[in-house]
Amino acid sequence: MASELAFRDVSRSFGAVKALDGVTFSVAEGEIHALIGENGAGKSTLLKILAGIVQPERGQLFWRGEPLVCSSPRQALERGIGMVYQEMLAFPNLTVAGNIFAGREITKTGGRLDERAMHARTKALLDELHIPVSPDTPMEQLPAALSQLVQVARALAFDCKVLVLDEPTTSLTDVEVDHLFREVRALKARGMTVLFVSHRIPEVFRLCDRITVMRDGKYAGTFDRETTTPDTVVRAMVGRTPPPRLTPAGSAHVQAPVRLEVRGLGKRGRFSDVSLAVRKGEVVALFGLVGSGRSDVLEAIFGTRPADTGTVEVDGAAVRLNSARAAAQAGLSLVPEDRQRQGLCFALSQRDNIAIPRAEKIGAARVNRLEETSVCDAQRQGLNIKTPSLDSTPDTLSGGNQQKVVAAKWLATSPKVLLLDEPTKGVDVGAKFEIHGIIRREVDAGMACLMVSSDLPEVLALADRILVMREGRLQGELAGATATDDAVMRLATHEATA
Amino acid sequence: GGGTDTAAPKKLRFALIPKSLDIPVFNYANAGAQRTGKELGVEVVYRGPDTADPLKQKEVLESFITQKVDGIAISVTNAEFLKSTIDRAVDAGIPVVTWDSDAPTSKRIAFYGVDDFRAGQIMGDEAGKLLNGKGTVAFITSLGANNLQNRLDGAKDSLKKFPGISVVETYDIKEDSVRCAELIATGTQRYPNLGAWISVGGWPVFTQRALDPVKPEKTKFISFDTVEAGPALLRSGKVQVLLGQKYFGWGSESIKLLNDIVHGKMPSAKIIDSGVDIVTPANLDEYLALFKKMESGG
Amino acid sequence: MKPIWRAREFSTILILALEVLFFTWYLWPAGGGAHPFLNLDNFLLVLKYSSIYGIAAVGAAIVIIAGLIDLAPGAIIGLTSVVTGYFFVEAGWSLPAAMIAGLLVGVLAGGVSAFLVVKIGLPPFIATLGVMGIWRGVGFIVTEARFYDLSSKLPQDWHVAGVSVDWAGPIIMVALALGFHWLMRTFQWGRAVFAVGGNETAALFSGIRVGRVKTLVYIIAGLLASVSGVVLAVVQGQGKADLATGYELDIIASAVVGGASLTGGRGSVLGAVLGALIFGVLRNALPQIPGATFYDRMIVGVVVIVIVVMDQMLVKRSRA
Amino acid sequence: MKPIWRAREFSTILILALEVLFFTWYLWPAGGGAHPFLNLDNFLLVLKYSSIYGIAAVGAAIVIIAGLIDLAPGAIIGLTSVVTGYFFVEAGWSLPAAMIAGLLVGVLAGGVSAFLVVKIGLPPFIATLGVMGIWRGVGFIVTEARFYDLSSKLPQDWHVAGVSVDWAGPIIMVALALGFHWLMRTFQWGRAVFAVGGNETAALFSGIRVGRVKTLVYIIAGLLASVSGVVLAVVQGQGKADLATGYELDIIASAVVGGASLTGGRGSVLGAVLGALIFGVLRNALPQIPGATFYDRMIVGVVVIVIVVMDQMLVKRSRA
Ligand SMILES: Nc1ncnc2c1ncn2[C@@H]1O[C@H](COP(=O)(O)OP(=O)(O)OP(=O)(O)O)[C@@H](O)[C@H]1O
Ligand SMILES: Nc1ncnc2c1ncn2[C@@H]1O[C@H](COP(=O)(O)OP(=O)(O)OP(=O)(O)O)[C@@H](O)[C@H]1O
Ligand SMILES: [Mg+2]
Ligand SMILES: [Mg+2]
Repeated sequence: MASELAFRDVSRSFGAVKALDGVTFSVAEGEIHALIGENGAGKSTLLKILAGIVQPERGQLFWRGEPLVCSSPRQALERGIGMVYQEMLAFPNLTVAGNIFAGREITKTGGRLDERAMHARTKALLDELHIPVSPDTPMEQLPAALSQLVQVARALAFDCKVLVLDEPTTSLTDVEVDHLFREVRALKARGMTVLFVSHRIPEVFRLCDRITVMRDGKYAGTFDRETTTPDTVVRAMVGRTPPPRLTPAGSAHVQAPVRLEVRGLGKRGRFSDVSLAVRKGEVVALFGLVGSGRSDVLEAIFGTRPADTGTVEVDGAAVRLNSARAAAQAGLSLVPEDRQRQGLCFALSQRDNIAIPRAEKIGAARVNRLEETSVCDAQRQGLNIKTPSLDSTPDTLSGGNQQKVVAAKWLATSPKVLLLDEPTKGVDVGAKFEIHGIIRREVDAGMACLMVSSDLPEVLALADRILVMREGRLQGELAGATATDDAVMRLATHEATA
Repeated sequence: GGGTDTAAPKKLRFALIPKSLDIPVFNYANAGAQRTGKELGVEVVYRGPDTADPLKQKEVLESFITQKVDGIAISVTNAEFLKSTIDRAVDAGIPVVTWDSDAPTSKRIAFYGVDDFRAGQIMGDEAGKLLNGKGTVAFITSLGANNLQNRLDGAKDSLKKFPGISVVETYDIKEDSVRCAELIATGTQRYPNLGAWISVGGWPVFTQRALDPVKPEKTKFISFDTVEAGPALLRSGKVQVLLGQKYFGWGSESIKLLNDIVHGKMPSAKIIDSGVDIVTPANLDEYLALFKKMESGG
Repeated sequence: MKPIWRAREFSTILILALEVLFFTWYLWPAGGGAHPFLNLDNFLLVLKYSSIYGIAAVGAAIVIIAGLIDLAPGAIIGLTSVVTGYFFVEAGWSLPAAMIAGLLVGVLAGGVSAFLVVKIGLPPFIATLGVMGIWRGVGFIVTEARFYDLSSKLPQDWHVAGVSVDWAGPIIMVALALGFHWLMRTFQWGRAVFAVGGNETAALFSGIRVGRVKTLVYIIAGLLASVSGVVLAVVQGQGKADLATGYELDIIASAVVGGASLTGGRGSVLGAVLGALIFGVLRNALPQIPGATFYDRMIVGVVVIVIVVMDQMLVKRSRA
Repeated sequence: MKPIWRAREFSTILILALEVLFFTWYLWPAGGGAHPFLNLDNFLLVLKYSSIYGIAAVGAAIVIIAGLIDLAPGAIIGLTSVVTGYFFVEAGWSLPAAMIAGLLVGVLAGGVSAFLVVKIGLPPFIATLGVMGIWRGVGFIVTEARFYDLSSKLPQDWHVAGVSVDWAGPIIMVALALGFHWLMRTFQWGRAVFAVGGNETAALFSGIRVGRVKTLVYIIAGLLASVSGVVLAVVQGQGKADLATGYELDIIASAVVGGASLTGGRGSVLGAVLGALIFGVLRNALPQIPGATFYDRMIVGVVVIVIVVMDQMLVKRSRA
């Protein structure tokens, strides 16, 4: 096999952390190559080296046998390496078309922008990917998942030799993923080499030809999709056999008291007539396609994007609809979808990030460092947050570990009702199970949980009941045996019920 | 336009423009002008830039020209800067007189006030006398203002007569009276045996505190302006000489001049020297009595 | 193409119009006669003085759109007037040559700011604050706190191609505003400025030469400030180090009132000029109100707030 | 606990120490005799005048940490001195009563800024720029550009409990700095300020009352500015509307030199006071260099830049 792109003995450390340690492997021309590994294994760092953002301390990259040096993103782009970053890198002030072409605008003579051409090209691209967005929409108005899709579209808009996709699917459901994969395969057919990172193993098997596994900054093997199994790959990734999945407790909670009661919630143009109840000890999932209004509903309940109509009650007491603070005091907690914008404060230490919601909740006046240290350390262990020190800022963490810090923030508050919006986005398989275990434990101790997740297997594994949304309306409820892949997807996409 | 309508007995409207609204002594000019205005039955509009910014002053001046007031009395921040505009006003038939600070090369009809260079010379002479012709002097000024520069030049000029006197420093307080107090303190640190301070503006006598570090037995103090804390400082011996200007006269005389000009009576001279009041502990009571009379409208 | 009332500048224009209407009404001469505010001479006056802020505000808007800030324009205006004055009056150069020397001041000054921000990585606020002190200081050192009188070497009542030199400022302001508006809206470079201000990291990762964009932005801002300084020196006839002291805040305020957001990525060059006119009308009209002498500052403060509130309401509405 | 040389303030202290050392060396008296810079009286002098900026800079640092900006402190200082002066001199109130009236000015002023930013949602820069104009204006309306001489009604060479009033400013500055440092570092409220400045949306989701935090931040900043104004009025003995004109930039610069980042979420109250001292030493020492009058603006500008560059190098090293 012709080795197009080769990493040879690539090493890089950040302070005491060895992010990459002598990584050597190669990617063949025209293949779709997956890169998997636990959170913090070094995947993003490796890809950032390829994209010219991080410089390796040792080792070299080769392209068709020639050494490849990218000392800046611009250089990498010029060499035909396009990348979709794990962290959102949108221009909130530009339109969707402006975002797609930022830095590589289509121009007429003299550097004048050819708006019409860019508009048309954007439109075509969005249609191919089935992204229901107008090219003129300001980027800041898009929800996280659509914004992620637009960035994928951005990478597809240009002819590059190597396309790098670092966790592009974290908040997409299978439907959007399918559209994306179709495009990626088309690119492959045109000879493009694709590097793909994901924590969703089934997805990896669906798309990729070969799979390279990384562990603790080291290369842990490359597998042919044809000849390997998910279990083998996961074992190579974590170094042991993963724990078994939880099975949902089923609908044994019908007698339990209702903790969260939502009646007739509506917001013009977004969603309408959403009524639901979550009982004590229950995990209810809200499933739907991207843009179906799930995040809107959660934020409306929490009060950060207030609804126009409807009521929310926690343990029978009405909650004010327009104040996050009131919601928090009533016992609601929301783990938001967008960890960079809504979840983390990058100027503060990880410890402070984790401790703040809890301190606000219990109304502490003084900062109790001792107590917080023990709380934070417990979270760190429970979620297996891979960090040299909780005193460092979150920007030194890998994406998945950042997400774990976000989850820790709210798990530490032990609320009455936990609202989760994509809580395990970008989290590796092992940690995902840990988080599920923690949620289960808290719920069994009396909490109620309403969860939004685009990861259908996760929803099926964790939820007692599944509410399906489409175009801002609840389409139905599935529980127990009726909750199957097919049934859920049919409700989420089916036209007949409309 | 109707602005020059002479048929109706229209009340005359004169503009009084100070260098800046935030310099306290100009209020006396306004007081004097308003009083005279009332006596003469004319309207006096007091307007100026809020800081001593020549450009903003020019804008105000031009604005009065387009408003076609009947006369303008202005204390000029920057003579060359305003020259052409003053000329334009005069050419347009609006008489202009200057007060406090002149624009000698312009077509202004008259100037009422003290020649800043001369006033500076007086300060230099007084310092020479106080120091008996030998010792060191430090100046306090605010860089950028032409009239202050002229006073400074005047003082330095007359100090040349005293070969035993040397100027150690010229401090720039940037129109900030707190900065002035700080510099007096710092300067005293640096030159503990300083012979005399000469301040070409009134900042040091806005408060009694600014002169705290000055030891009168070693260091003499001469300042422009007689406002607020000045008399008390003279009495306590911290200050030896203050130069008072004809604050009320700036306003009242200018308005009288304008009124005469409009009624066809040209002033006798282009430069009407108001003279300065050299206030020392000896004549302080006399001066204060006079000042009070002026203030209460006598 | 968006309809005109959707344009970001529309609300600023509306506010300016309201302001003019208000003063026209308020200052209506009681006994008939000429209107002291609503007349051509007075409009030229407003334009002439606004242009000093407005030209520099074009640069400030671009700087702010790029997510930066520049506190130096006031000092650059002052130093430019000094340098132009020096070469014209002292060194005896021809006026065009002296003007070019003045413009070079701005280019150089912008380059220094850019160097500190881009190469050394200083925060823009503090870097340009230091730079502001330096240029003011240089002006004082050159002049020793005196000034150059250009006016006496220039023709009285000077007309160029039949147009009074008083019109120079307004004409240059409008030309620059339109030119840079066009540049910012229809050229790749302008788009890059918006991108850098919107998300610097993303811009870098998109292959935009962020450092180069920022450098050019500061150089343009410096150049425009010195255009303003040259206009000041020539039209007003003086070169003095302390000219335009404190104007940096007024210039930034013009840009902000015109829609620039200090968080970067948003703003309008045309809006900045309109903002300068809004302040210019205030500076012109307030002194015409009898008895308001000591109220000026307060009124300006209140008006700034009212304008921004109105703008916010207008823009919100037009978005909905 | 971090070792002391890891603290954010360490680099600022080091720079201050270097500055003092430099001037001690540079101003060493040639012929022996008393050192004009290195003596106790002179240090009191530096402290006394730095305190006017330093007290307000504590507030500015908190504002900046919260991701906001405040251009009003200079105007608040001026108005406070006027109000204190008015009640003490004109209305004949007792000094403590007049001082309390002065402090209320700051609370009120801070409340107005907070209202505009939090309730109306104006951008902090332009809101406080407007507010700055308003308070300056009110000062002028009250005084009609005159001023109140408090000094004549206060004892000469005044000592309180055996300590000269000259020490009042420094003592208050140090007490406030330590107090607020403690508040910011050990209380949840202080951490909330950092969180709001670091990421407002995340703070909101964390249950922090963002609006309340901001409101309190502006009120504290206003109060501290008026503490500075009261000290000025009493120690300097004057109440004048244009006092502290333009100090807003110096106050912000003190906070920034002391480590506050205008993007929010980072900064130090102690650092802000150290920053004020760094400028204070400059203001004190430069005039002691003979003939520096024309050069001091430029030197201050250069020093600002040098300091920030040094700080950057020091902080980078200690992080690595
Ligand atoms: N800028 C940085 N400073 C310090 N440490 C860093 C930095 N960037 C990455 N690291 C560390 O390097 C290691 C590898 O990070 P990387 O982002 O490559 O992981 P990853 O495999 O992409 O993980 P994830 O699946 O969570 O995205 C992590 O331990 C991380 O903490
Ligand atoms: N196609 C679209 N164009 C513009 N804005 C959209 C579009 N779809 C959704 N939005 C905006 O995004 C916000 C959040 O959307 P929504 O709640 O539907 O997200 P979601 O169903 O959770 O999906 P996601 O996974 O993308 O967050 C909505 O308030 C809406 O304003
Ligand atoms: Mg990663
Ligand atoms: Mg969502």
